[in-house]
Amino acid sequence: MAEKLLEIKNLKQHFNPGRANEVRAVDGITFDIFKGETLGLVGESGCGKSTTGRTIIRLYDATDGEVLFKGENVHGKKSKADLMKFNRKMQMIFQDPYASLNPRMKVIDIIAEGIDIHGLAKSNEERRKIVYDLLETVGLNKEHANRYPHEFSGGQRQRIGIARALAVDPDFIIADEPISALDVSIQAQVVNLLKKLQKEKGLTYLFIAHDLSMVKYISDRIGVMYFGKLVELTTAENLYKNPLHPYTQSLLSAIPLPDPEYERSRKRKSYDPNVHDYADGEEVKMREVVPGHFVYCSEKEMAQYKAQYKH
Amino acid sequence: MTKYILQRVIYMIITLFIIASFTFFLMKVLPGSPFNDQKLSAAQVHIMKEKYGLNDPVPVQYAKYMFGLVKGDLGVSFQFDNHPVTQLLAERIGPSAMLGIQAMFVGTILGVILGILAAVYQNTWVDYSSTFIAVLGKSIPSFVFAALLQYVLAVKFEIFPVAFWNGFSYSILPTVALAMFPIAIGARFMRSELIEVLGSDYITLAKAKGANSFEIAFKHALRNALIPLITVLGPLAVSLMGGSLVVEKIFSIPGIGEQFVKSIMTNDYPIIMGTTLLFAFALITIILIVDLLYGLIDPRIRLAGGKK
Amino acid sequence: MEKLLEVNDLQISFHTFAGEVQAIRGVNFDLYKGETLAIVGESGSGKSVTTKSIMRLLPESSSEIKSGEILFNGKDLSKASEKEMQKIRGKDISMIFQDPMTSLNPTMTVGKQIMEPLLKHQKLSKSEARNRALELLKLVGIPKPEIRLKQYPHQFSGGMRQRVVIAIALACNPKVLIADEPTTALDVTIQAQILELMKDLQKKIDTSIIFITHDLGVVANVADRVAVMYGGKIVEVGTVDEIFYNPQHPYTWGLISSMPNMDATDSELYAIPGSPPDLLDPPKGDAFAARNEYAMKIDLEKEPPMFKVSDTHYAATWLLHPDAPKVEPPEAVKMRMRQFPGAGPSLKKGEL
Amino acid sequence: YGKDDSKDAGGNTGSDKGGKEAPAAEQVLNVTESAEIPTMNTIMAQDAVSLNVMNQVFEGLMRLGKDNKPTLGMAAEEPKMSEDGMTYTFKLRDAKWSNGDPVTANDFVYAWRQTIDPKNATPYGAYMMSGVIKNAADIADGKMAPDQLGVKAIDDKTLEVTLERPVPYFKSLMSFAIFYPQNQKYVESKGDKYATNSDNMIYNGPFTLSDWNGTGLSWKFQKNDNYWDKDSVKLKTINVNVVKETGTGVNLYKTGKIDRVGLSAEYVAQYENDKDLIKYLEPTIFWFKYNQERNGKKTALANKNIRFALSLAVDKQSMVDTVLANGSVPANYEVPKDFVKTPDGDDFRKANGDMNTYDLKKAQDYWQKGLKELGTDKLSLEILGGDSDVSKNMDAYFKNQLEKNLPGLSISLKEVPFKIRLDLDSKQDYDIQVAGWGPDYQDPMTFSDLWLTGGSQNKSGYSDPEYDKLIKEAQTTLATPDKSKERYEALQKAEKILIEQDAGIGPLYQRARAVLQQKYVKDLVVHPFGADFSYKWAYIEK
Amino acid sequence: MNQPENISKELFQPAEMDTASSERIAKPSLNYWQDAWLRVKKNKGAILALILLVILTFMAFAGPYMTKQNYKEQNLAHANLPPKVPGLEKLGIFDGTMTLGGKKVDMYERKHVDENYWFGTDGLGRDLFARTWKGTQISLYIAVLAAFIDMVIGVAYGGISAYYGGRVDNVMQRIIEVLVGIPNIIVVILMILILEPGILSITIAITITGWITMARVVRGQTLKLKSQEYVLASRTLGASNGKVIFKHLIPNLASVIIINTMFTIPNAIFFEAFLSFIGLGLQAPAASLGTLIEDGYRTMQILPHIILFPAVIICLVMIAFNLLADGLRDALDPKMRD
Ligand SMILES: Nc1ncnc2c1ncn2[C@@H]1O[C@H](COP(=O)(O)OP(=O)(O)OP(=O)(O)O)[C@@H](O)[C@H]1O
Ligand SMILES: Nc1ncnc2c1ncn2[C@@H]1O[C@H](COP(=O)(O)OP(=O)(O)OP(=O)(O)O)[C@@H](O)[C@H]1O
Ligand SMILES: [Mg+2]
Ligand SMILES: [Mg+2]
Repeated sequence: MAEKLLEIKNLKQHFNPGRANEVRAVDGITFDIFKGETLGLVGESGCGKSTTGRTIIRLYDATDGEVLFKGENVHGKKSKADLMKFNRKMQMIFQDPYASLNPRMKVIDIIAEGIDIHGLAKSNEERRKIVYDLLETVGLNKEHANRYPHEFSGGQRQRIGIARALAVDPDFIIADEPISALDVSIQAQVVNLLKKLQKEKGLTYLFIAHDLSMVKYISDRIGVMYFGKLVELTTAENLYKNPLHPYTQSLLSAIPLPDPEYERSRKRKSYDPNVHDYADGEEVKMREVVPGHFVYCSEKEMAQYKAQYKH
Repeated sequence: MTKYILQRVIYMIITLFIIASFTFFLMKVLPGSPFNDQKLSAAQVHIMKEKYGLNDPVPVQYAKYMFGLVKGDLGVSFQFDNHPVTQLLAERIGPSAMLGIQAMFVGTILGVILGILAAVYQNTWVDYSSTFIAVLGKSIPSFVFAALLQYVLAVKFEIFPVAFWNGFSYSILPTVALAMFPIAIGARFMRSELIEVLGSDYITLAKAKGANSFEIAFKHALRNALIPLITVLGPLAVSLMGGSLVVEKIFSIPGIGEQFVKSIMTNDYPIIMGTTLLFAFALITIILIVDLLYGLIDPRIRLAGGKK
Repeated sequence: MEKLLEVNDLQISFHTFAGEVQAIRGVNFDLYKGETLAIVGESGSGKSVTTKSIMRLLPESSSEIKSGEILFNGKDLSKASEKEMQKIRGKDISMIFQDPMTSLNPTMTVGKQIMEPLLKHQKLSKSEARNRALELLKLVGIPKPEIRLKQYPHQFSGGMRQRVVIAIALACNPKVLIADEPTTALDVTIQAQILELMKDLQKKIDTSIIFITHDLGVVANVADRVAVMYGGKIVEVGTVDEIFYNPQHPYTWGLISSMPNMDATDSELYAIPGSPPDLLDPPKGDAFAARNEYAMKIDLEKEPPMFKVSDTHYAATWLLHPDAPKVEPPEAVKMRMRQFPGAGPSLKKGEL
Repeated sequence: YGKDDSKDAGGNTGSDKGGKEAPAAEQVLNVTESAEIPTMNTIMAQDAVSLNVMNQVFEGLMRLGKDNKPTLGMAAEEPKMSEDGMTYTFKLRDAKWSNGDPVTANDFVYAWRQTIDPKNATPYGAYMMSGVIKNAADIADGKMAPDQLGVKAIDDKTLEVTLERPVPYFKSLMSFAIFYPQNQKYVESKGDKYATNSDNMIYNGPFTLSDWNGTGLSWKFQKNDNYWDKDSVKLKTINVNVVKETGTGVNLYKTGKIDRVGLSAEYVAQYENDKDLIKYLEPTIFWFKYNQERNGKKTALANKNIRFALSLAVDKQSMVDTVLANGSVPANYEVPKDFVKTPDGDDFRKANGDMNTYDLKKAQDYWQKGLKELGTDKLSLEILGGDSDVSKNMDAYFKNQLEKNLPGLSISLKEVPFKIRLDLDSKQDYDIQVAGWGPDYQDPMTFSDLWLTGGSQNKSGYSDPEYDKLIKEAQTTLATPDKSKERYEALQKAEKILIEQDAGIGPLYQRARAVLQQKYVKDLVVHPFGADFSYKWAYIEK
Repeated sequence: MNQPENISKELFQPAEMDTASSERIAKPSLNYWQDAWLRVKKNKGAILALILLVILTFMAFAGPYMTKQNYKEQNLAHANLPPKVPGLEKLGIFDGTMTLGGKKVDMYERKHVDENYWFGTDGLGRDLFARTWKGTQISLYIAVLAAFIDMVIGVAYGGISAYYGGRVDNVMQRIIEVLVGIPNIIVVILMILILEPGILSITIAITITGWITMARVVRGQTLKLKSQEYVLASRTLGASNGKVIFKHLIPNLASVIIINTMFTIPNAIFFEAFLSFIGLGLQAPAASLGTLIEDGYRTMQILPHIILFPAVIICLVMIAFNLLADGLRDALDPKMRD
């Protein structure tokens, strides 16, 4: 794959550091995102997926580590103008379609917020036209522009959220569980839309979810997180064929598929962190077991994983 | 837990210190003077001020007062010749505390009952009448209440003593007059909390277990609805202090509130400050107790507090 | 098989600020002893209302059972008194709710909450109830039950709380267990554990389960039979295999094909367009018509009746009418149909 | 002394219990007071409540009798006065303190010296003694030692008092609390604790005090068996409670819990026809005090015409009839009526009569004249008044009257607590003050000397040399017993100057009290000055 | 199952479905406030309260001019007259009589008064109708002013504390904790003594501790709001603090602010009455409901009409505000939305 759009190096995000209620939500993760790809991020609830996304987009100041966007450190001190540029290029779509739209604003103003902030429209006329186009892009129509969020269904709201992110013409979008709160029948609408947009605009996604089947469908590569750490990272295909980390295996084995035949025979694996049995001083880190397939492991495990790798 | 309480106590001391300083300097800008009788010549006033140390520069007075405070000495009263403030407060606190506690007790319990009735029989005449009582309790000033009670129950029907302070029966009317406000607050608060609690998932589950409405109201809902009620107890206590100023006067009760107003009118600084500190102390203590109670009633807080 | 529960032509409305919400518009289904019936359908289709009405847990002030009957052991629950219902709830029929974080009373120990139905319905003594509670906690796989019994819900994780809720539901060995999205709020791994647990327990005590979810994976895992709801009605009902491998209703098709297939990527997902009907003012004819690409004129005029596909399989779509044109289901559905024994890719016309 | 009209409802004295169950013979009286007892140390006496309580439990050389004349108290016989009226010699009777100690001449010497000793900072010592008892002023100022005070114990039973000047009303002074004796041994043995509660005191009066904790709202008087005149004392017990709300007092009276209650205007109206209602006039006068100089600048009130206008523009009759409605009468004078008699035996008022009565026409003439002199047609003045209900009502009435009757006048009201009003008074920071004054002794001088130029109570900038001269003469050259007629004439003339000539103050009303008192309470004596009551002779008759 | 029926084959033709039409929203567009208004309208209590408030406010301004006398004019000859409303005499109420010494006396006849005083007169012969409404006006004025000041301070304090969070929040919360420990009655009384008594100082005194509740509520709500996803979204778009506060926080705080203000108003009215009782109220001849009640309270047993009308009106005002606040809470509270 080509150009690295985003490089995340040893990113850490600790809440309430030094206090009794310290939470190491993200604890040193490193990965790259290539231009035009979709990187899926999965893991159980509370493992730090959202925090990772939010730290990347600077909603939180990182405790440690670097985020390089097109080679520039996002978290370094920056001028206002630089920040504005950055804000245009990186956008986010949120999980909760009810909480992510200001209930007191009309759809047109919600979508146009970025346009206003960045002065992208010269006239009111133009502003309205941009919004109408965006509404059409996400499958809504211009009559919706003057309505309030509470009049929309979940799927429609989520599409409004997408339109808002698209309004500033970003290169990279972080989608934090954009479909988890939606109905199955509507999830497909949003996923299709995201795919379509990626194709049309060459967008890059960080797609956060815990529903592995959707993630697999949309992602080129998938990272698996466990307690603030990335434990495995590889292509979607590979992850299913060759899940190496025991946590990944357990996660995959737990997902029920809409296939009664398959379900009757499914065997679930459970994950016990003690299986690793790391010795003191043993260095545990991301290692590239085969090219493009990273696993968080020790030297010893690495050898083991290599051996069991199915090609 | 001990650490938590200790921390709170330190806060309390700081608060009291600030309040003491604040009132002290407030006293200095209070108009009027304790020793201005028409009969006193300037020289005489000077002599009297000298006696109470009021001729010292303000910082010196402040230092002296604070020093005395640390030793538990609040100075002597001006209006009661040479009477130590601590002694006066000790003599006067009893009736006020008794009234306050009784009113709080009666008020909260009755209020809670009214609130429960209103919530359980929501939108029926029970609810409406409970709301009506509550709003009346909130809107009629306590002095009107007190006077009405006195007139109707003591003068017309001679059920209770008109005034004075000679035992429990004398405390009934003032308690009721004082309790009206807590009743009103308790009822309104309880009603809305209970309605909210009754709509929660665990109540539905309790129903699904086959619990009847009595069990649901008392075993499941009440405790959860009481937890937020505890938070208003502090402010409620304050309102009782205010009410006591009024009620003590009307029922001729030798309490502290009545004395407080008089001290203000006579510029009796040591008593004003002493009473303020006492009220503040009572209030902070109530707030602390409420917080501890909170932890006791709500197991979630108990654990969190423990961790702290 | 013994019929435990029979719901006939149930219609329920809510009276709200905005007007009358016709949440349930004629629901029929049966529940047999020992089986698991899954109810699927999108949000707002009336799954919860249906099951809550069985327990008579709908808010009395705003809801109204307009017609229909709910027969349990021959008794019509829709007309039972509150007293009678209290005896049935928790004993014969019990319920598990979606959110384990909010469905336990935060100020009561877990032990007390489990013991409550035991004391109430089985008239056990305190110590007997305690022993039974211990047993139940062990049964649902909570370690150190003696300690756990005395703890409060907030000291439990989400998965454990849901186990407790299950323990409560099972306390009196109910004949019917209604589980309203019991795993939606849980992580996949914990969800898998809970599902396994429920299946296990069902085997042990032979209850019938009504399982509500909108996750088709879960349905495939737990259900014997499936009812698909749309717009306050059951639009298709059948055995799990029939629904997954030979669905007949276009809504079911949409549902199934909107799930990505683990093997086939890249093909665009099938998406049901539009949004669900407004139950304040339900459309004339087939409620799904507006979102149905196979809609026919009759769909706009007349509600489709239940067409019989097999003895166990019925669907309410005019497509099954003998006069209806033959339509091609979406690719994903066709792929599934190929796996279904005795069914070709072409549709089998239902009988009226 | 200065009157705070907020206590207008006062006069709270209750009477006999006896009530329903008690037999008539039981000599128990139930009364009320308007406030707590601030002090029981006689040298510190200042306010109405302490004076009243002290009067029941202590006794000075003289005591106000049933007829409100000074009668013998600790003095065994009328004092001997020297020719020049400057020395009095008292023979003491064989009286005892309640602990059995005899009352001696030294008890007086000790108490009086304590009173004037500046280290004790007594509020009334200097005021009452200066210019009366020899050397008192110098001692109060710290220029002389207290033992130089003009009082001497000739022997245990003989007391000699030397005065600064002849004081015609000296005997009546002797009934005032600060001239009471104190048992030195006992007081010193108690130290700081003396008189802080009823256990730390001994008494020489008709009653002893009990159940008083120093700050409480109730106490009792018990008959003092060591009192020299115990045979005259019929009451066994008097229960006293402090009641600060008139309404409460009335309710207590209605339910038979107290035997006497003071009424405020609204209640008087209701009990107008009640057989228990008693109204009596007090020698207390309220007036407009016109401040002629505020913050170093002359005020509009320095203009005589303006003062006259204001004095004549208020319809006092309507006011006492409706606003006060308690029997008070309009005051068109400074020295109250029914207070002192001239040597001829006439009331002081008889000669001077009414001055500056309400006269709208004249008031307006004065007003126009005054305004012209001031060169303006508009005037804003402030009325400083009390914050009690009664005073608020009165102030509202004054404002209304003055604004209505004197075109171009606008009045703003400033209603403050008594202490603050006194503070403003002493700083002379007001325009018109509604102030009141009650006598400290039975002589017109208690009113007349207020308006001496620079007098400590003047505080209004009023000054008239002729007035000063007349008063000075009355205090000195005319003060000897032989000049008493001339003295009264001088005082009457002075009053005319103050009111009729200068309109130095604007008298408003002479206060009355209205009380309900049970018919079975007999001989409860009301005093015009000093203590409000004597219970010594009171008894219950059923 | 259903019996087959004859259905025209025509009907089995595919229908022309417009997919876009499925996205159509049938309901008319309502913004938040319109929606809230609909809800308020459904709440009988709130509507009643609203009507009552409109009437009371109208009377507060118009009432003093509806009689010939103004509120401060005295006429001692007409003092203490009971209420007399022509037309109601027949009902035996407000007929200008009162019981004196056990006998019913027509005071108007006795005092030869020709006018009718609807609410009677007070001890100085002032028309209580005019005074009562003037008092209502002033009480409302004090209360609204107090509520407004509370609102400004409370919103600013709570908002800043929550929005900036961290150390700022910590310090500001500690300050509040200390303030809460000071009994407000005491502060209020002391403040009134220091400031010259009057409408403004009473108002200031009432607000001096009153804003704390508002600050707490606003802080809590802001804390919740600031982590709402739409606020985060705005920040990822690069919105400045000012924009976030004015576009997102304030509009969404509006409902809690309004509700809290509605509860502040009756509290302020109540407090003013309390101050009157302890002698720290308004100066005569100004009238507030508090001073009127305090005036009348003393003569409650003899001249009940003096206290009756202000007391009834204070109750009505309190009831109205409380009901309205309750209604608004139900209507504006997002939790209560469908
Ligand atoms: N602002 C915060 N302050 C303190 N702790 C936080 C904060 N935000 C998140 N956390 C904690 O950090 C951890 C990771 O949270 P995060 O929201 O990133 O998880 P997640 O993987 O997105 O979970 P989910 O699937 O539930 O969205 C959790 O334990 C959470 O409680
Ligand atoms: N108490 C109520 N008052 C008014 N309408 C209600 C009430 N409860 C449910 N409804 C309406 O009834 C319809 C069916 O709701 P129900 O809760 O059964 O849906 P569901 O299928 O369980 O959805 P979900 O998957 O979101 O739980 C919805 O349109 C809902 O708005
Ligand atoms: Mg998340
Ligand atoms: Mg549901």
